[in-house]
Amino acid sequence: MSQDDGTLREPRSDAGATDFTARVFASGRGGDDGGRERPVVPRAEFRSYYGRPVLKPPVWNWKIAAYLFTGGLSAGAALLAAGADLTGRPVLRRWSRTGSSAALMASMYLLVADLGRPERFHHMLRVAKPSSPMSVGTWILVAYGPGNVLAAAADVLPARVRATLPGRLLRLAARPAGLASAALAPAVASYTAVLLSQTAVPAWHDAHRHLPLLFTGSAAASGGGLGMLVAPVAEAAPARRLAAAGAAAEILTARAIDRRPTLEAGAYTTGRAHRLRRASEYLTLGGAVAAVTLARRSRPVAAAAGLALLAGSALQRFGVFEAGVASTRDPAYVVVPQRERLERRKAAQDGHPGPARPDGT
Amino acid sequence: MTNEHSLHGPLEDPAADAGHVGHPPRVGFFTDTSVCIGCKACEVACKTWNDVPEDGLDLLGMSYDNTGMLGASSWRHVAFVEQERPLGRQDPGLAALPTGPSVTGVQQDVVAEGMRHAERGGAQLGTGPVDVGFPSFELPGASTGAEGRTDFRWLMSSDVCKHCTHAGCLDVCPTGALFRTEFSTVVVQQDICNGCGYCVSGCPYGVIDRRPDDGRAWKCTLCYDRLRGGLEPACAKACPTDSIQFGPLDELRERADRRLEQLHGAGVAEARLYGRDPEDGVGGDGAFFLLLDEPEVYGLPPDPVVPTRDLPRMWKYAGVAASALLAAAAAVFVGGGKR
Amino acid sequence: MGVKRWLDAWPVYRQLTGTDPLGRGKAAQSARSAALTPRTDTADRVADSVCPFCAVGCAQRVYVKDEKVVQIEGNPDSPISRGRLCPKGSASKQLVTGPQREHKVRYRPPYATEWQDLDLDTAVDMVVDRVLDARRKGWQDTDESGRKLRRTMGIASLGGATLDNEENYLIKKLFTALGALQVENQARI
Amino acid sequence: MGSNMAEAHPVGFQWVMEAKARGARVIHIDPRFTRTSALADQHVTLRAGTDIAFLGGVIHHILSHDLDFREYVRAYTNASFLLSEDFRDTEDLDGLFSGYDPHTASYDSSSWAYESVQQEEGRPGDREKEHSAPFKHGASGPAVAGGAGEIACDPDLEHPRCVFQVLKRHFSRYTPEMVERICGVPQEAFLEVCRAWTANSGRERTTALVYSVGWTQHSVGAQYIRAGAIVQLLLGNIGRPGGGIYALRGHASIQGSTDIPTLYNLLPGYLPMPDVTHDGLAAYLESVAPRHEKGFWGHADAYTVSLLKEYWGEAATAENDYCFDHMPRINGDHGTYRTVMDMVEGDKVFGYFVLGQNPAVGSAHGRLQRLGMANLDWVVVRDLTMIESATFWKDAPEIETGEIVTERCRTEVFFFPAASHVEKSGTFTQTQRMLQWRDQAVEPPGDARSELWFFYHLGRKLKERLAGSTDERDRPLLDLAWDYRVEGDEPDAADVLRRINGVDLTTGRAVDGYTELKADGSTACGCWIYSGVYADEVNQARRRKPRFEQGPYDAEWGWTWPLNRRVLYNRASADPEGRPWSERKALVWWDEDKGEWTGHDIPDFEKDKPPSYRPPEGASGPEGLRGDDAFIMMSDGKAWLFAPSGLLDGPLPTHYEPHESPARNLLYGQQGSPVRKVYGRADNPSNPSPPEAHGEVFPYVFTASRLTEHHTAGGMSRQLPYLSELQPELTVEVSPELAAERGLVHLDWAHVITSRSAVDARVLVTDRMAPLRVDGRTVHQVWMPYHWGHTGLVSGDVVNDLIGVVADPNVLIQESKVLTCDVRPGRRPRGPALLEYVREYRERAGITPRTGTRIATAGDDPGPPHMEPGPPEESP
Repeated sequence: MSQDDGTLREPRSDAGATDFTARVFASGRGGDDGGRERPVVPRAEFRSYYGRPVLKPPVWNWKIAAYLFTGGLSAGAALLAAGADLTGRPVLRRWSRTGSSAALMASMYLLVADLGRPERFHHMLRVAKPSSPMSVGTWILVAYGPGNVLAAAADVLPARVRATLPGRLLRLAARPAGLASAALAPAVASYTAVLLSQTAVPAWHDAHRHLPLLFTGSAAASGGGLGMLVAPVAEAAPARRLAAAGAAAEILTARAIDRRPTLEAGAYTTGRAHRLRRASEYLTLGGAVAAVTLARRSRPVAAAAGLALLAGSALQRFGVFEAGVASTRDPAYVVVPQRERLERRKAAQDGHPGPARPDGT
Repeated sequence: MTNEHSLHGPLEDPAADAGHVGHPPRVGFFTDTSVCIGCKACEVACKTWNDVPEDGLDLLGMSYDNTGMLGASSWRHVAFVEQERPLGRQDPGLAALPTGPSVTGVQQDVVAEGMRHAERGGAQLGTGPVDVGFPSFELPGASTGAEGRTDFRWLMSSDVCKHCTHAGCLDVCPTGALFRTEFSTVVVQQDICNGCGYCVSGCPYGVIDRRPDDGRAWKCTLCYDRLRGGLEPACAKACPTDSIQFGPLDELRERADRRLEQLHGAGVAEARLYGRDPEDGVGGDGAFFLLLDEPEVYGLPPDPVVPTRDLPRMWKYAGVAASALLAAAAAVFVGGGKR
Repeated sequence: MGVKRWLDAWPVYRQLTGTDPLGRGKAAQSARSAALTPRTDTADRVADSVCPFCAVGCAQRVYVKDEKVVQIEGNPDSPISRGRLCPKGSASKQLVTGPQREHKVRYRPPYATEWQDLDLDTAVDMVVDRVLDARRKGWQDTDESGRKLRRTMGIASLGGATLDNEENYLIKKLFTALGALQVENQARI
Repeated sequence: MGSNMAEAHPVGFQWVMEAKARGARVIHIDPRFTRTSALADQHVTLRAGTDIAFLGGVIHHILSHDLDFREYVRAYTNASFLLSEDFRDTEDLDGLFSGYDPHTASYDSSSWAYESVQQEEGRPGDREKEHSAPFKHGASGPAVAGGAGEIACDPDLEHPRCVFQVLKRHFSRYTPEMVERICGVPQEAFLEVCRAWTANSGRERTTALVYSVGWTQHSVGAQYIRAGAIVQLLLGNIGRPGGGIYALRGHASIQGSTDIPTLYNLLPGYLPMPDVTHDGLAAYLESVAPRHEKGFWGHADAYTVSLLKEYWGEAATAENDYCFDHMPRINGDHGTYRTVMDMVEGDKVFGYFVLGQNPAVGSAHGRLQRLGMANLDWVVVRDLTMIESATFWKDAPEIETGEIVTERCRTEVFFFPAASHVEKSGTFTQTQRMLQWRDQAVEPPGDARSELWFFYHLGRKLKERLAGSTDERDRPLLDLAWDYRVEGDEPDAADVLRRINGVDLTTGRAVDGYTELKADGSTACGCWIYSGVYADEVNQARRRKPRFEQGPYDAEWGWTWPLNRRVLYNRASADPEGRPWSERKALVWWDEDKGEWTGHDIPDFEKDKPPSYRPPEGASGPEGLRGDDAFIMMSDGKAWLFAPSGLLDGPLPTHYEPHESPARNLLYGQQGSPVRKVYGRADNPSNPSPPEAHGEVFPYVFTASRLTEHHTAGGMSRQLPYLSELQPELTVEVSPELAAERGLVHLDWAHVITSRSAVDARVLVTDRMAPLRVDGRTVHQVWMPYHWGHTGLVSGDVVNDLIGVVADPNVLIQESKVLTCDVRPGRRPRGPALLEYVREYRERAGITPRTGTRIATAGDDPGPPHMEPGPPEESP
């Protein structure tokens, strides 16, 4: 990203002014870096209000990043459980169902706990707003949750309850419930991408094409990873394949995000987001390679690979979350792209070819 | 009731689009910063009427601005910008004085450096205390022997929630706490808000924020209660020089156009309207401004777009990704046999 | 009927049946919002007043409910201020109702390290004693050439620019009768 | 000039913005670029304390280019009057006028008189300066004996001794070059102001001049205003719509507390306080309103007797001079600074009432104030909140330095909570003389009470305590009319206002105006200029007819003294024949058919006196005013370009350097005002100024003022969260150039030092401050707001601690708008080290209590240093 000083200048009376009001620096913008290192390479100069952010960084904390992971995990595991159910893999089914449900419970906790007023969580059910991914997600979860929990409950029923009428009914309902849940799982895995994208957060919004695939890939990788962790090698082949496919999607999409020629991509490739996502890539890649190789034979390797995939997925979510936060803390991510867009529009109006936006938006 | 521009683009009647029948005309603010004296009466009048708490006793060094930003506890914010530039035909009285180089850039840099290390990059301003601290390094350019300065202007501008035609905060709110009123304004209902925080990230202007101790999201209501009683919002009423004008949006737009023309005629070529255009990324603002410099100089985004604009596309991508996941899940069981 | 009312209170139902299918306006309005009015509407009375800070003399309206000031804002009728107020004037309500106000008489005896409480009436009586004492101690009947002074230099007073004309009038009148000359205010500062 | 209207009077500034929107040109002349400058068309940076040089330059420009409004000047000013042959100007005496005595540092003004007028015998001597001028003359009635008679004049304004020519000569050296060298204002900027001012004055246009305490708080403050008045008179901008001189005052009722004074030298309505020379009512009246003078001061006997009747009621009779002798007499400076010094010295003042004021922070030389209060028997503080002036005994900065020790501080302190403005009814008088009544909204909380309650009951109890006393000195108190109507235990403010308005004692009805007052004891009136506020038994100050429902002068909103006239001297808006100078600028005019004055405003003139009226031989007072004597309060009916009497520091404004200045006076040998009031004492040291040596130790010009977000000493703002958060810390504003010179960093600490003290503040380095070139030398200016003290939500050092006490001799207002200082990076020393630090500075600058007290610097006889009596020559 190199920006000629002049292009950001406005015309009118400002010609010749040197009061750039903030500078973007090549690195070290993350607030968590602690050190007060002197900024080094000026990357672009733009004007701002005392370097103050234009946007409010998300008020969400780690719980939402964690939910991105647990929600994806629950969805991936629910799909795996349904497949296992249909293909007669009882251990994989049982633990995937249980894992999916546990992840769902964790998700519920994380979502409610992150609210400013947790006791009002049920206000989410007041409206059904198509314009709000969170509202859509709420209703998806409302549809997804009962079947998911029902199926898991059927699998963990104590023996003496199984025999009772309700127990029998429950077991009867388990498959349809599990299948219904699985049918909604892709929505659970992907809506969170829209949730993040439909914000003014530059890094999230700018990545709105890629985030869904990143998230579903990550969900698949973590779901597969969970399957490898909990199921015997013999039953885990679909899990390994799901993990491998998901990991591939996750890694490739993550790379695609990094390679976008936009300024916002910088939020993913610098600072803490970068470090988290690099670690994620190592873990996911390692897990995936193991999944298609040694994990087919070795239970310990399978378990380790499963853990690596889970960790890789989680770190990817935290990395994406961090990138979004970082892109709101620095006004450059808001001002520079918008200014460029204006310049292009103005140039188009004036009939001159302006600086082209590399990604064509 | 919905139409093709329900989510973005020009929308004639937002209140009707939101289901209000027989509603009053759309109202808003026109803030003419060319007559703002930076007195901050708007900030205090707003806080007084709305019982907004004090949000930090920190010296910020942003000229006379010690509020810094809009936030959960600052619904009006007066920006102060010192610049080495001329303002129309104003004579700042520096000609022929034994001046050295300007420090307006240094002033910006010192504060910006403080911002980098402050909570949320300084975006906590307006919501809670932010300590910019003391300057920590040798200042660049403090005494470089450049030419003496001869130009100066001091810009002041009272910022407020824009009450967008397409409001990012309102669109994403999952509880309906944020809603469009019969006046086409955007208001958080405090009896509903559960503090999910989505609106904070949905706003392309960085206006709305969550109060840490209270847990709910807060912003300007355009004095919804006063409007319902036929009263003018507190800030506009207090504004000594009528920099903040309240009224039906159509009238305000006409007035703003006339004022712009007048200023251009008077040689203030740098005057421009911000948020006036119904064709812009948020469908035009209910609270718009006459500025004397680029918006980012006042801390405003130069070309904000409501995130909802891309909503259908985003769901499309999500659908593709979801389908791919479903297909992959099916494939891993179907292919490869039972191993 | 109960179900109907319950349903009507549910915005989703209103979305489905009303004019606001997207749930961004009418359907999402809460009962509280639908009944909202400005608090000035419910004031018991409104007093015409004037801002106590600078000398522009901006007109204020003071809204009172249950003997408490609930709002102070500009009076648009005023030809001076046209209803506008500066930040200080806009903070008048906080000035009047804020916790910074002292409500009790405080007394610090000589050499004491802390305030004490004192009954208002007692305090005024004590001031009477001290006024008479200081007046006596600083009394001058004549100057060195025998011209009449009939005054006391033992008592001084400072203040008045923030007070009412009527108050200044009584202050000047009383001190003049006491023979106390050194009555001053901000006008000389 | 001398006003930061947008910041100090934001709501008033709406009218400036409105005028600007209608095409008016706004010029702001001020040492720094403020929020007012930001909205002005032109800002002129000027060195603090040089406004008279600037205005003198404008006068020179007007006169040397014949740009004055000649018909106006000839008709309504004393331009044509001839001066006595004895008069000598500053041009003749190197900066002094005739009559100067360096030993007393005062003038004998007898040579300043008009030619044909025999001035009273000279009144030389130090005592003259000991008095605030209004003591002699009220607001506008300085004596010109025989002013009602014919005064020798030259209508062609060409006689070398006519005021016009004297004026021309006096300002002949105030050229643009000189303005640039003194004020640091580049010639082009200065000439731009001259052009705008003169082009926008005349028949068709008017220019308004606004000032505030930026003009008054100087050792030559009264002359600043005189200089502004001369410009406005020469350009015909007085008494006309859109013209005038606006004194923007800073407190809700500071105008009222001057009209109905809580000031030592005045009685209500600008009647002087009796002086030791007045051994009876007749002598007093002769000095207030000498016979054979024109104007409405001619009825001062009626105003005075009516006041005495209001004070002492039944006891006041013609036989006992209406109890005139009940009044104490003044015989010197009894101003607040004198009093505080007496407190410090001990055994002079024993008790102190502090009423809605915070001298520990808000008065110049805060240290002196606090040390004074710590040396009293008792202090009564009445305020809304606990302020620094009530808590000095436990948390003054002097506790830290060891100068006040709580356990050894004997002062007994009473704190009474006060009622707020909504908890009592009464009137404030705003800056344009308008009284506005406030209705009580709620009862005050707890022990909080109004001042009215407190003083009424204090008076009542004092009278009860002394009942039966036969001591002559108690007589005034026992006779005092103290029978105001009381509701519950609260005195009725409306009743007090009605008595201020005045009552016809024969009918018991309120009088309708001061013209009804009598000198025979048949009327009682508390303040003659307020007479009419209760006309028709109606509280006129309570009127609130909406502006939408009345004309442009809004006559039915509140009530303006005198007699609800909104523009003073508005007779001058018409020409001598009574026709408006122009249709565009019509305000009042003579209606020939009806035989009366009429117009948009209430005419400030006798309604039925035709323009052609000429008084009969020997007439005086109002009857002596001609039909074209527009200035009806003046003893000769004319506006004074030249003040033949009434001022202690010269008949014409003259540029003198401030008491503390970095520059030598370029115009005269006389450096500062030759009659300024200095208090040479160890605890009030001065920084040296030329021709004294070592001025370089305090090289910078210092000035202080307000911010919009706070109010004066902070008692009503630093305690409020909504205001404190807007300006949370004390700052010092410096230019980039000074920052570079002293190594000051934006937002870091620095401290400012004078010979009195040093204070800490955070630095704001800003382009709004700019250096000036003064006579080839660069001069830096430093600015601080003065709102902070050590209590409240936000606290900081007391800026007034930097300021010493030097005063204008006319009005005894301190010079706090300009002094010299040094600025250094980092924090100041704390505790006793602070005293040592400041002492070292004094030593380096060679400062002794004598520094700055040898005030005569022109002529051969410099005179002695003007020291306070007392222990000599020791460092504080």
